Amino acid sequence: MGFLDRLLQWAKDPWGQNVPIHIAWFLIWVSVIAGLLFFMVHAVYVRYFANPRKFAPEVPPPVVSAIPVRVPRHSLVARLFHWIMAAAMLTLLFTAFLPKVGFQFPWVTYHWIAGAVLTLSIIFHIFHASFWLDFWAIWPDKIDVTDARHRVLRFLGRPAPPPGKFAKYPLENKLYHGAIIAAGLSAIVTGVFMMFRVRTIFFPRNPYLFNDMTWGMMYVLHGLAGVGLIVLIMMHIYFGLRPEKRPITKSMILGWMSRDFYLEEHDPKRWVVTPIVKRTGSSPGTTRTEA
Amino acid sequence: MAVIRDVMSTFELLQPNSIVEAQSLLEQHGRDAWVLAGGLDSFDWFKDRIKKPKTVVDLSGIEELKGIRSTSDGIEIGAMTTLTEIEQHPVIKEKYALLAEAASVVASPQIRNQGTIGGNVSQDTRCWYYRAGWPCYRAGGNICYADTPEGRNREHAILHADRCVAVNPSDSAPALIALNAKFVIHTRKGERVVDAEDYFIGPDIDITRLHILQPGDLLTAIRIPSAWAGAKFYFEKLRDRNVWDFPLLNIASAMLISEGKIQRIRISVNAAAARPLRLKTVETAVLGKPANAATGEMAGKLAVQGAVPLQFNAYKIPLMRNLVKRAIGGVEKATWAS
Amino acid sequence: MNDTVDAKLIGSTPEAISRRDFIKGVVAGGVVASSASYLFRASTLLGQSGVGERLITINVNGQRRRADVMRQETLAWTLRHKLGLTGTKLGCDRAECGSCTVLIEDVPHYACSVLTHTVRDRKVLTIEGLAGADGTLHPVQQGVVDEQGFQCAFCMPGFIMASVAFLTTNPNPTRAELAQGVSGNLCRCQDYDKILTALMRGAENMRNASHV
Amino acid sequence: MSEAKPEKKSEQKTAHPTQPSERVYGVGRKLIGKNYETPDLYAKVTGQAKYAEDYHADGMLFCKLLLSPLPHARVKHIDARAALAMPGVKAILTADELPPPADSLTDNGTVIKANPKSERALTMEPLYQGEPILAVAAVDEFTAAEAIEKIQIDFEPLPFVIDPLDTLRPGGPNPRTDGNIWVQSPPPTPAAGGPPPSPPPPTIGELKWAHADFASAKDGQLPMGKVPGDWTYGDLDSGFRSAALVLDETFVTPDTSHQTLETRSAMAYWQNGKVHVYTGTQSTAQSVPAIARWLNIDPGNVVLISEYTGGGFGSKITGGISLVIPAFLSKKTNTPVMMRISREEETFIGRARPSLMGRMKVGFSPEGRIIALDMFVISNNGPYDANGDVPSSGRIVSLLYQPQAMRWRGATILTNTPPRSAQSSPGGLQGIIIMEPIIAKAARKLGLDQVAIRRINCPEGKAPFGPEVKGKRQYATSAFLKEALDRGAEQFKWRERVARTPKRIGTKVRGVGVSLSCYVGGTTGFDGLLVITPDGRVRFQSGIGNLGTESVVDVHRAGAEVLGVPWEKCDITWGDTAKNLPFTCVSGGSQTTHAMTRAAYAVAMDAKKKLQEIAAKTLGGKPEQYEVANERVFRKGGGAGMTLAQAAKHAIQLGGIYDGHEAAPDLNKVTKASVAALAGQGLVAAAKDNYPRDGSTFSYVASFAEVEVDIETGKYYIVDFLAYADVGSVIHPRALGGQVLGRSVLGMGHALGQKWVYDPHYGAMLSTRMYHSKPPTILDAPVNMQWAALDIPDPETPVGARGVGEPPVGGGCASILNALSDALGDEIFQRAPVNADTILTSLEAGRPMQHPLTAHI
Repeated sequence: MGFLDRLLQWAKDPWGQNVPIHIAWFLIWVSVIAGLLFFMVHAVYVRYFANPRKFAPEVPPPVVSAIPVRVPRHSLVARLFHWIMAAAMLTLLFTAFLPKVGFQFPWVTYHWIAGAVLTLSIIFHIFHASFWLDFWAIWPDKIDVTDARHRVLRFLGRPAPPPGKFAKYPLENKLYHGAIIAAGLSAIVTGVFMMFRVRTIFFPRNPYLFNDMTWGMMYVLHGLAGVGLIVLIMMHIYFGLRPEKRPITKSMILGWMSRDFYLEEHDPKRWVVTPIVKRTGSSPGTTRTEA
Repeated sequence: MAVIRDVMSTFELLQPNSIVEAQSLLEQHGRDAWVLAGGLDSFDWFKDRIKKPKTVVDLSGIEELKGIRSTSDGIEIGAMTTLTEIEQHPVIKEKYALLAEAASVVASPQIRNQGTIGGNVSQDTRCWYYRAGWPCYRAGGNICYADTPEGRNREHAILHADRCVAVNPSDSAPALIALNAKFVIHTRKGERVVDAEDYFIGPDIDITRLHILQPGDLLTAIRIPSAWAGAKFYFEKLRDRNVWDFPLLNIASAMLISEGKIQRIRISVNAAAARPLRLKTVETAVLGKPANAATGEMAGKLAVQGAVPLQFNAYKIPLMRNLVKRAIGGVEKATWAS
Repeated sequence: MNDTVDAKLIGSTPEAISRRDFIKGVVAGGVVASSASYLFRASTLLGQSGVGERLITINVNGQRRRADVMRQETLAWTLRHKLGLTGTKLGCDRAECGSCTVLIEDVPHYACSVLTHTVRDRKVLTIEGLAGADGTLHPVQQGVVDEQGFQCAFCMPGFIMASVAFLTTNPNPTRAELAQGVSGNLCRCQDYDKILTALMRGAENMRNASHV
Repeated sequence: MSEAKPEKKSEQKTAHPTQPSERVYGVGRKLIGKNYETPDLYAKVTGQAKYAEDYHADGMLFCKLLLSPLPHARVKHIDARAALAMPGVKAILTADELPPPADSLTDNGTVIKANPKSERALTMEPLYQGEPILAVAAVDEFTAAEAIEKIQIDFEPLPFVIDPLDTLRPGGPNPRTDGNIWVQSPPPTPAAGGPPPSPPPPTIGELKWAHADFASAKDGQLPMGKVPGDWTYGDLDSGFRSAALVLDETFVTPDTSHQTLETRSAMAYWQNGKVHVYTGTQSTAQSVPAIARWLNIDPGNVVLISEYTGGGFGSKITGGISLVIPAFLSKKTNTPVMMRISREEETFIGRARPSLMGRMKVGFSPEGRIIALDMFVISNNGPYDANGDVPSSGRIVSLLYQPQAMRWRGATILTNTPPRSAQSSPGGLQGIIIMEPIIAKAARKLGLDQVAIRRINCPEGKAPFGPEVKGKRQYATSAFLKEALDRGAEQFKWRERVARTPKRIGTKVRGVGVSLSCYVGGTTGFDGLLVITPDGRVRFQSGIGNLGTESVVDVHRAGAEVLGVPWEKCDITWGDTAKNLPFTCVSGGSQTTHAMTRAAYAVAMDAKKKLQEIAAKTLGGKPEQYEVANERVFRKGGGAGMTLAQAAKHAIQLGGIYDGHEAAPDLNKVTKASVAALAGQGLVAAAKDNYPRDGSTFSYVASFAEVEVDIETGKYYIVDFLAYADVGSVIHPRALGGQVLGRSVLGMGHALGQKWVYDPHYGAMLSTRMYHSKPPTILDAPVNMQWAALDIPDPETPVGARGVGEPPVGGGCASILNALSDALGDEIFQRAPVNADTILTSLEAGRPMQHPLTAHI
């Protein structure tokens, strides 16, 4: 408990019993610093140490010409969702932590509204992803695992076949998505309950929904998820800005990526883009893909 | 760890003789230091063993913080001036009677003999959950016990509540706001002068404090401009007992009237929210209107717009409405043929 | 079983103190003699710089009294437990009853809410210092005797000190004014009417005394 | 301007603005009915009077209490090692180390079994937040407090309940693991011969009401389920049938702490096997057996020193059970231990008056006579022994309003709130303030004058009260309340005030109220003890506690009057049980003045008789030929005689019954022991009060009040008050005035704001400070109050004096409530206290009041 003592803030409840009430706020800085360290280490590594990536030799490529110049990647809906969620998430992080580090302003209302927006957009996303998108596209599969193993072995200078190209989403991307789900959902679930403690438009206040200990744990979990999201979001933005990832970032704005980048990074067999069907009036990139 | 609410725990007592000395001590000790004025609020915290400062900086030895001086524009009151001195000071009684009256209804004579104007405006809230040492928002926790389905909140806020529903208990604060007083604050960066109403903050901004003082800051003086000298004043404090009790609600107003019309007015209520409220909408609404019952009625209704009662403090709404009405329209004095 | 309540875990370490010593103390009844020894033991806990720094002088009832005073010690505690002046009562210790009212530089204060270190070398007057050296009562005390004011009298010292101060500045008050003057004092016997009558008599006595 | 205080009435600057002509009492008597300077006054005004906390023993340790933060829990584990390791910590005391309280023996030999479920000084199963769990003794309080904070306790939380109605609901939580009420099984039939058998101690039972009971109650009405207590007389139904007006009203009275200004601090040390206890108590002599029982030691080993007590009001009748803590810690550490009780601790362990929830159905005749009364009350008793408030409320109401037919039903409900005890007029105040507003309302509905409707229901002479048992009802010794009511109305200028117009000026409304009030006023059968010393002085041994009512001294003036001794020649011994005190009544229930003037009278007559016999023996003749006066005993019509001093010397020579070597057989054993100890000091007189008494003694007060209410703020002031007392012969006018008005203001406190506030979720008291619980200040009481007494002797006691402490209390409160409803109309409140919030919310919401059944807001 001695260690926990320092990670959490404890208080005496009205019955004189020790209960956790928050995370220790220094964890905010821990998270920020962790993020910055990651940038540096990664940047330095890529700049000076990383060998040029090498993928397994092409199996006979498909008719390149059949592949649109602009490979559609994110539907408009998907993009809208992403940016709404991003806005909500940033609002949540800033309204949550700025006051804690000394910038004081009335934050609660913005915070719970942003939270509500985030919750709704994620519910939408789950439906959208399950029924309109290839739900499994974002989850790691066998090939990801073997390729990952190969990449690690090669990185360690051990003999291993070069990994294959990626499917629609690189493994890192998939893992990141997983982490976001973990942190995001715990923040949201606890956050929804926490709305019972403040005045919102949703339901009558009832701060006594749970006992002191349960509430305490909920606040701690919310806080941990929050500081976790700080570092995750920092990494996300960092990669979004890295030159080699720009095309992906662009695709989240414009919805498509160039054929060259597609061919360079992705395995057409794992991310099948149906060839162009010439038709008058049809413009590149508007072809329907499974994405 | 068991809880005991008796006997002050030990601290180092520092007794500076000048503002400079006090400030260096405060900087030196940072968050460990507790500023002691009259001590009537502080000793409650200490004796309840809820606050256990390592160091207490006692300002009672600093002469520059005491006394009432006339200035080019009005008067300046040292932060360590006692409420009794203010209550009895000839100039204040003559020109700023509003403040003298507010000071005269604070707590009890002995408390007024010791309590200072600086302490009175800077005192902490009296929410009994917070004062009991319960881990509420204001204490850094994650709940307001008063604003719960069963919470007892007869004395709590009807306006501007944000998670915390505690109220500011100061009697002198609304009077100082009505008199458009300026608070002089010594900070690390130097002297800072703020309007009375800006000295106080609500839970939406900072849920753990009632005023803007940061550790190391010192409220040194309060300046009252002559602009409102001899204006038409009204002060009323409603309390349960006629001694000791904090206000259920209090009101202070200053009006300048000519040809029966309200030319200028400042009006403020306290114990309705976590900070003394200046009723700007009322002030603008009554400008140019006669200072009579009708205007008062209108002002009263306006004042309580947006008020949200808790389970046990709904009475504060008619009370505030009526006090505002009186402040503007006056109240008939009853003399009985007995 | 040793993790449950048992007296052994909570055993005590009795200190043999010769009976004669403390009986003597009892007879003396709250005398200064005993306070010193009591205090030095106290200082074992308070991790404060030596006793020396804590030795201060207060001017109580016209005498300069030395006492070893802790930083957080209230004047009421010093008077009652260090100087043996138990006439100053502690009714609430929270500035809510007035039984501990004493005069500091002729101004009434709640001694429970004043740090002794803040009255160093200042003039403190308690109920014990009111009557003359020959035992003649102060006019206000006499007024209380004349009118059988007060019942249990636990609040009486505070009331008397408050009214003495009030009457020196307002020698000729109405009942209502005097009530305001002593409004910082609580009487739980609720004998307010008789108290006011007695203090009004005290005011009369003071006026008469000043005339002769 | 602030608070628009009412105009100050009198501007007189003399001591007596309101008693223009000091009334003359005790006509034709020398001492009785006269003012004098009590012997304790000088010490009081000079601060030399020593209360418990003022004693200091050398090497004295200080102890502090660890209070339970939970309203109901079981202590699973205490770890005090860290505390004990601290320098200066001497000992820790827990409940496990306390002996069980001992059984007690009544004078007729009946054993009263100690109840294992009763309260003890410390506990391992706290039944209310703030109940002491353990105590730490250390060299000073700073150390003790730090030590308390180092103690780790594991609690197992248990179900708790704060509001009596909550535990009565079907499936509602119980305050104690085995129930929510006390059940007293009847005593076994006495065995032929031997002493009466001891009644079994009461046990805990469970009382739950049906859903229907709650459903049938309208909004704001007290639900009425089955209750254990029940008595009746007369024909209720026909009463209601023939009634011109029937009212069915609910009223809730507040829990109010006694808040004696001196907390129940205590210091104790042991010397030669005797424990010496310094504490405040209402009853010096009677506290010894109680202390002995708590400590489970022989009463002979208890020495109690209690010269001055800082208020009791029923909370210190025999001191506080908490005093065993320093006693045992002192034994454990072999060192004196002082336990200073803080104000907050006093709030928890310092006792309080139980809140009563009452519902009354009252049938009035067209003239306002109460022909039928159906009374239902439940109390919030706290977790321990049942208080008498519920039954006593019924008896007092039945006496004070003389209903032609009445049913009383009641239950004492246990809750997890601090233990209650008798508080000035226990049950009386509650019964009166539940009843009075109904009478006031009836008068308005029937168009009757408020004084008139009370006059027609007023008790008179040997007025009956209580249930009918075997066709008989108990009755009072006397009642002259009607006369007090009439004279009071006259002095208060009732008619003028009622007739005065306007009632309202601007936002201020004035109202007048009158109330009847009464409570028990005396017991009998105690002993008097005095010594006439060889230097010719008369020393009265007083076992009465010194609460400042001065009865500790006053009653002996009756003895001095009989002996014709000038008061300057009299001494009083009091405040120390080592000083040979007689068997004395407890100072509670307003019995002292009555009981002990009788005892003083008896012992004076005994002394007189002995003086006559001594004179006859030494100077010849028959005792009846001698008379006692002017400090001498001498032959009637002049001739031989001797001074009291000489008589005392002769008494010592004669010995036997004259100097205390023998004592009258009917004396109590306590008195006999004292007589033996005093033997040989002079003429020792000791006698039991054997005077007959037909009826039970009650005292009465008619209370009048005028209030001014500001209907825009709800703020009100009491602008005038008069209490007119029927308390038999006046013994000491100033002391009596202090009691009549002092107790009246204590009653007013219940109207003005005294209360408890609890957080129901955590079962924690919020009103731990006086600015929460609101005892009245000097500016809340009217600046001018008046009192007067009829001074009509009670026919059933030789001195004619009755007790006075409690009778004024109910009227003090009810007269204010009635004045308020006169000003504001009905349905504004059905709960006391009545504050700005109550008045404003009701006026704003157009009545009725909000949260009518919530005692604590």
